[in-house]
Amino acid sequence: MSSTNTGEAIPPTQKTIIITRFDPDKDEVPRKQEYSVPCEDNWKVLDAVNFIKDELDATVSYRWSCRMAVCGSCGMMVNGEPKLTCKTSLKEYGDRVDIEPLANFPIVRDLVVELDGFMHKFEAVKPWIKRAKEKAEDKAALHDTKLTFSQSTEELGNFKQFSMCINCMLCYSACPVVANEPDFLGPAAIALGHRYNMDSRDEGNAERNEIFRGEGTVFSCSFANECSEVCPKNVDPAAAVNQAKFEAVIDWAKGLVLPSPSSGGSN
Amino acid sequence: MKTLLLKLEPLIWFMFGQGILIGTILLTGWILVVGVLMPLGIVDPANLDYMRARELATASLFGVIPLGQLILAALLVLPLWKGAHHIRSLLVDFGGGERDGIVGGLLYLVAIVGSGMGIAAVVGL
Amino acid sequence: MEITRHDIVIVGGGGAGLRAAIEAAENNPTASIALVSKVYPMRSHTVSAEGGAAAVAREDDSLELHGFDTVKGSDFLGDQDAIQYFVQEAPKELALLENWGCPFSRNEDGSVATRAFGGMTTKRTWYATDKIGFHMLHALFQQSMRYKNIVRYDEFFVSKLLVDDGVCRGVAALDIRTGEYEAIVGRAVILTTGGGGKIFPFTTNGTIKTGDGMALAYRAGVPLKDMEFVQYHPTGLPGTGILITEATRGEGGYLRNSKGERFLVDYDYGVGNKAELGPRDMISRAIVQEIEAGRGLSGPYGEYVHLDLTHLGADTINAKLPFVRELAKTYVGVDPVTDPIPIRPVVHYMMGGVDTDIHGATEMPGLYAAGETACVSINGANRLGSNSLTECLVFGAAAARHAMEFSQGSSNGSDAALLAQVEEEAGRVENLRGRKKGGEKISEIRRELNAVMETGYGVYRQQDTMQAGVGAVAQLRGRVADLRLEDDSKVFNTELITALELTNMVEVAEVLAVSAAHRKESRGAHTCRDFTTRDDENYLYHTMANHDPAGPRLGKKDVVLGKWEPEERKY
Amino acid sequence: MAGPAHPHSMAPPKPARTRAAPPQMPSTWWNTPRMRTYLLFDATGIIYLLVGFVAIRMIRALADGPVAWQAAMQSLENPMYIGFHVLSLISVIFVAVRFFRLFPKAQPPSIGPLKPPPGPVIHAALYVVWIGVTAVMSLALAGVIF
Repeated sequence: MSSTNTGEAIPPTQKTIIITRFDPDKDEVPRKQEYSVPCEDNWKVLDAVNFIKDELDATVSYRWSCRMAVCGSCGMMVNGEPKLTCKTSLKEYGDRVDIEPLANFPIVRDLVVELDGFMHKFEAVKPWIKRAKEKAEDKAALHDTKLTFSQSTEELGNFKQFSMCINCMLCYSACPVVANEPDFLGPAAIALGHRYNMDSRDEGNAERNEIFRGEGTVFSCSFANECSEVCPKNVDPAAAVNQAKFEAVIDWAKGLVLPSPSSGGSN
Repeated sequence: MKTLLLKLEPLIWFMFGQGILIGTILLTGWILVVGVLMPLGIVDPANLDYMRARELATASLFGVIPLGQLILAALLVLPLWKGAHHIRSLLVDFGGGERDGIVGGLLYLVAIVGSGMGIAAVVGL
Repeated sequence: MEITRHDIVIVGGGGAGLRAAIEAAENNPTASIALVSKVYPMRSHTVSAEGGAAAVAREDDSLELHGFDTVKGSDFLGDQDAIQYFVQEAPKELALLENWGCPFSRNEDGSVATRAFGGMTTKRTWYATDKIGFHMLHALFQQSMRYKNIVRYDEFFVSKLLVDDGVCRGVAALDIRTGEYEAIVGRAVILTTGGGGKIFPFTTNGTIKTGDGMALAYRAGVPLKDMEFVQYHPTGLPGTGILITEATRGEGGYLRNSKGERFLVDYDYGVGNKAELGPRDMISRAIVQEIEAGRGLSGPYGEYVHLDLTHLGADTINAKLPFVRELAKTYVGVDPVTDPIPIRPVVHYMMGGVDTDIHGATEMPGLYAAGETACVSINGANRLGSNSLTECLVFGAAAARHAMEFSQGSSNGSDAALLAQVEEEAGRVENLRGRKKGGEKISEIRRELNAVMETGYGVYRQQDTMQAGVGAVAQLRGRVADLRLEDDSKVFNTELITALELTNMVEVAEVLAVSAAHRKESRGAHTCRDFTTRDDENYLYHTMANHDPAGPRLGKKDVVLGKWEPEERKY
Repeated sequence: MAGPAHPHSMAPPKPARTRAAPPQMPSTWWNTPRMRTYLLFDATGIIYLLVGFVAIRMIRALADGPVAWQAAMQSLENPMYIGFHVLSLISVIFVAVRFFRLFPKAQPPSIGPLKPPPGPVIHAALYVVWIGVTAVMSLALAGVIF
């Protein structure tokens, strides 16, 4: 029984939660299963799914952990839209809530999807600080005794928004290009690469831009802007991808004018 | 084909960008007057008779910069690149991922041919 | 049955696990490091840390001061040699984290900014607005991707440590995705699986914090230390238990009771002029006393008090505490810029854990531990805010260095013996899968366990409820062996995983219950109504709990004292 | 309309350990208002291509002399052309509105030392340029100015 802040109790409302079920060893094709759940007024969609798991049907499988929209495990399609179920209030929906696994991902089981494809793209953009010089002779860049790099608040502001991605993959479910071009790097991976490109401490731009222009190129993005619409942390991956395009064009043009020495070598 | 496209993507996207930005800005006036108002008679087509059209088309700034022809070239060429690029992504969005290489190549070929014709026509004025 | 061999096996992909993997991979490029985690590393609960990480940074600060604050915060139960090592390594570790890309908030001169935190005499908590855990975990995870010799086993559940003639040589891991068991073998194992907050009903911890590492070590015969000390963070949202960072008070937020009084100033709760920035155990006790004195507010999820940030203004809140604002609006429908946030003390951290020395080594050769799972004991009876993340880095790296050293010197042990243990474990778990004949329901036992722990081991404890709790948990331990499981599928059987986690939770809870019941004094987070004073003569020692089928056997371990003599803890 | 989503998009580099071809929910991403607007936005590509070629035809006629130009202008009065150009006008405006809304987002935080102006400023500038150029061109073509 929950209540508004003024205290009077709001009775739970009965809702039908439709969950997509699929067990690779038993089902040929995913099937829908309906559960009737007494939903408290302030419940999130995840609370309803947890109620089903605890009380009604323990065989439902799904991923979740922090329930405070910061770990990114509980992304699912709710009534056709990719959502973080721990952050989406049940009140926004009528009495039928259809929960499916994330679109554009192979299904492992019930609401659990295959992440290896995403992780592979994630690692492909070399998401780490790359320094031209190794640490030892890099001392000049470090901030006097504290061995940290010096970075102004403004420099931090250039990439901060893109560093807020919690890898919940909702943008991959919303992106039409991901649906049709399997090797497209995808919004989150490009946003992460761009985050490092924009970090004043990183010197790996050239290498990452080469990756951005290679297989699964950033130019496959057709700026549907859906990824930024569904992003629960307003990372704005669409901005990152299109800024990455802009950088890639400049880099490409520079490459024509002054062929730069290949910058391979340091990993 | 796909690898060739991959190499030229930055240039293609740049042309698309000019196409959608400058193309849209230039096209609006042209379509409004030449395409809609004059044929409907709201604006008298005589205002754009042969002499007037040539005068505009070959107008130049300080006798040096062929402004008329430059704007005309942009108006003819740039929209083709926006068109080709967007049709390509439309086809990809409808499940055309695998054939994207060929389809994309053909569309850009159309844009190149169109650009050639446009520039030839403008230069020939 | 697959067996894969590595140099070392790290269990747990959070702050400590990733830091250990990086340290081992960086120093030994040819070594193969297995990183086994039951969730993808970026989902580890480190992600939800908000406040910051402590390390000496400012000129007006010193290792000495940070050390003393930590010892005093630990109510003199922390080992002072470990604390000395910890404060000395802390700045280097946080600087490394910054070099790896962690977006720390900055001062005007470009150096890393620091903020005030509970129990700290000077500002030494490095922060990234209010999402340090998230940024640290992602920086570490992305940095770990650089090393090709780190082999990740994502979504593998480790249910047993493999011990071969007294030496820990790997783990039996269940691949959640296929339901098959694998023997992941190495010449050393590091446990970095975090704490066990989910044994309590109202906790900031995520659902994956089920004390797996502690239970693994305990079942393997390694003692658990100081398990009775559970930290209640003063400010958690009622109902969900979501953490509202101490940084809100570090930036100047006030705690107010139902009459709007700043009770930490208007009444004497032993925090002196530090008021809202007192140590966590004292502030949590103050809040409970305010509520018991009838000056709390009541709501659908019990009594609470107000955390008032309205005087900080929208700019400060948006610049320094954006996540707090988002959480308050999303989960309690309150905008902290205009209204106070309802908060009440919530289980947050377990000071206790697997007993390790300063190098992260446990009594069992080849077995190491680091982070919240371990109890090096720099936290003693109460951890100071923002020391935990730094502890993960410092002792994650230390454990990795010493584990690699140990692994280079030791032999492989026989694969056959290890495989036999894994086969046996696989058989045991296979019987559990879809076990229809059981009579107990997972959610029922979890609810009962939570209720027992809430009543017996809250902010205020007393002998009778604790003794009753010991009996109740022991009874639950018997019942958890008779679970009824509905799901007999092989692929991603989360019910089976939850059952294994529940077993770990009950075992960890029993150790906590027995350890708490025996400590007849009030020290740090362990506060008894019937033994209100700290008794250094009889209880200045670490509680050791060893596994025994009949129930945990308690022992003692001396506290390593040093330059700071135990004194009365006054702020 | 759209075929089922690509069976293996986001397929893992090594085959999924559960089954050779794990199924995937048929995604009907295109039938939401935002996505329909986006698809329409892309569909205007056809209009741009055709308008471009019509304009090329007109200018080639201009190059061929007064008779050809007059015939070309005459041909535009055919209702089919008028319909097409009205549709083109709507398309161009629709493209401008959506593209100008998204354009500020694609600006890099800094181009060398320069900082692009904040979003709304760019947004307003785009509209001013668009309307300004359209006005000047229309008046010029209509013979009012120049």
